[in-house]
Amino acid sequence: MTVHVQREDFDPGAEIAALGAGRPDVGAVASFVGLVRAEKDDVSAMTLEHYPGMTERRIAAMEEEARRRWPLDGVTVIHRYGRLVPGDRIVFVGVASRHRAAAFAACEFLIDWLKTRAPFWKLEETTAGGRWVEAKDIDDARAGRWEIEKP
Amino acid sequence: MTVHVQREDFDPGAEIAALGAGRPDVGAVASFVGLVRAEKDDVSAMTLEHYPGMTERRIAAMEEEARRRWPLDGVTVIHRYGRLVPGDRIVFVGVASRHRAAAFAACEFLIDWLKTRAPFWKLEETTAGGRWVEAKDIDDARAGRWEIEKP
Amino acid sequence: MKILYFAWLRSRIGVGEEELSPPPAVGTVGQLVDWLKTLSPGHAAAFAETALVRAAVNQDYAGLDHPLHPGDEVAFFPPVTGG
Amino acid sequence: MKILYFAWLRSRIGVGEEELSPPPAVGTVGQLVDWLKTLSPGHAAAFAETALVRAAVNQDYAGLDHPLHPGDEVAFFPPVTGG
Repeated sequence: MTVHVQREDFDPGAEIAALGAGRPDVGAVASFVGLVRAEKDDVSAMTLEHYPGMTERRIAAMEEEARRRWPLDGVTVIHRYGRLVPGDRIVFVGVASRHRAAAFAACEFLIDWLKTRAPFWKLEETTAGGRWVEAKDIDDARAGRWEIEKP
Repeated sequence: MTVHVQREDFDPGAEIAALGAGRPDVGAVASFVGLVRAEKDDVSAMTLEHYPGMTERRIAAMEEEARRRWPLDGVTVIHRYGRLVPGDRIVFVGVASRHRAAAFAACEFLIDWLKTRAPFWKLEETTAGGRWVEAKDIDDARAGRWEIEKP
Repeated sequence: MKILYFAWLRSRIGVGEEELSPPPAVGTVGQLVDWLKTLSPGHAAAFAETALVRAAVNQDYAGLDHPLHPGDEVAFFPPVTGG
Repeated sequence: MKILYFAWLRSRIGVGEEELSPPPAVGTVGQLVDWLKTLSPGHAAAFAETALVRAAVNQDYAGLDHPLHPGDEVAFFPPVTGG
């Protein structure tokens, strides 16, 4: 189990190779790479802020949850923070398993959680200055439900 | 759209990078790497035979089918043939999309098809000589249904 | 008690972290929010719309009714926008 | 008509490919199988258990009742075991 929350870029190929290396029982490695999209014309870059300590702990807890749910041989999660521009890699999830269905399910489970529950916040750089990105599911956000989550 | 049926190894990291390169609209790259498992003690290697021509055409047809089903920005499929040993990479599927759910669904769709319908056959090298691997779903195989498939 | 603020809550309050000693009557996250609002106009602005604020106690997500103890690390932030 | 064999069908028949001209009565994949069985003991052995044989016509999977035309490429093989 490997969790990295880091400023630096990462190498998806090296991470995938590491998940299979020296483990002849591993038949399947499913992975996901998230990239910064150039969604809005006036956004030239973004800065990703996170909650050091909590981020790593919550990701580790979700990895444990994934291992409880599926038979996994290896899990790697990398999430970057700091300043990023469109096209930059932002997040990696890789899962190794004997079974490809388990590898896919766990990989999607982890990236879904990272995208919606991991303590990261995006500050967009616009021509008019910094702008905090609002959560997509604004109805959810406005519903006033404070997060209660027991991973 | 890229389809390679080749004897040579491939580089998952380079393929993932190529799927996102120069496309700032791509936010998600889901991928799968299949490895040769050391499943049986007496199997030291295998040779993968395929049907040249049909393999490429059927994979291309499945890619088109995947593009009809999901909004995809890029698809790469690589399948090796020839002699492989446990730990070797055997197959790669990478899918780029704006939407991670589409990327995952199309990636799993394509690898499921490759594993169950692509015209490849495994000859295992055992201490007692060559042994053709039987299809896993032997009930299906014995049911006598000849393949009819219109992708 | 260590209090952390992230994203626009930090901008409005002006600091990312402060060490505070709430009065004994503050026993839950919700009571802490009510007390923090009284500290400064920046705090009041940050917590004006509590529906847009999330909390964590000791680095785990927590609701308004979550109990607090001296020495807890409490964080406030907007809905997350990661990945 | 070009006929291809793969995996253990090739081993039993002894060649991977042959150019054959079936009699006019052979109009479907199933009829072709019945005719091929008569060509040699190897062919008979390869097609002994037709439930374990799959076919493709012009590089697309085809059933026993698929019609055949002169110039078609017809392939026979066991259930696939790829990936």
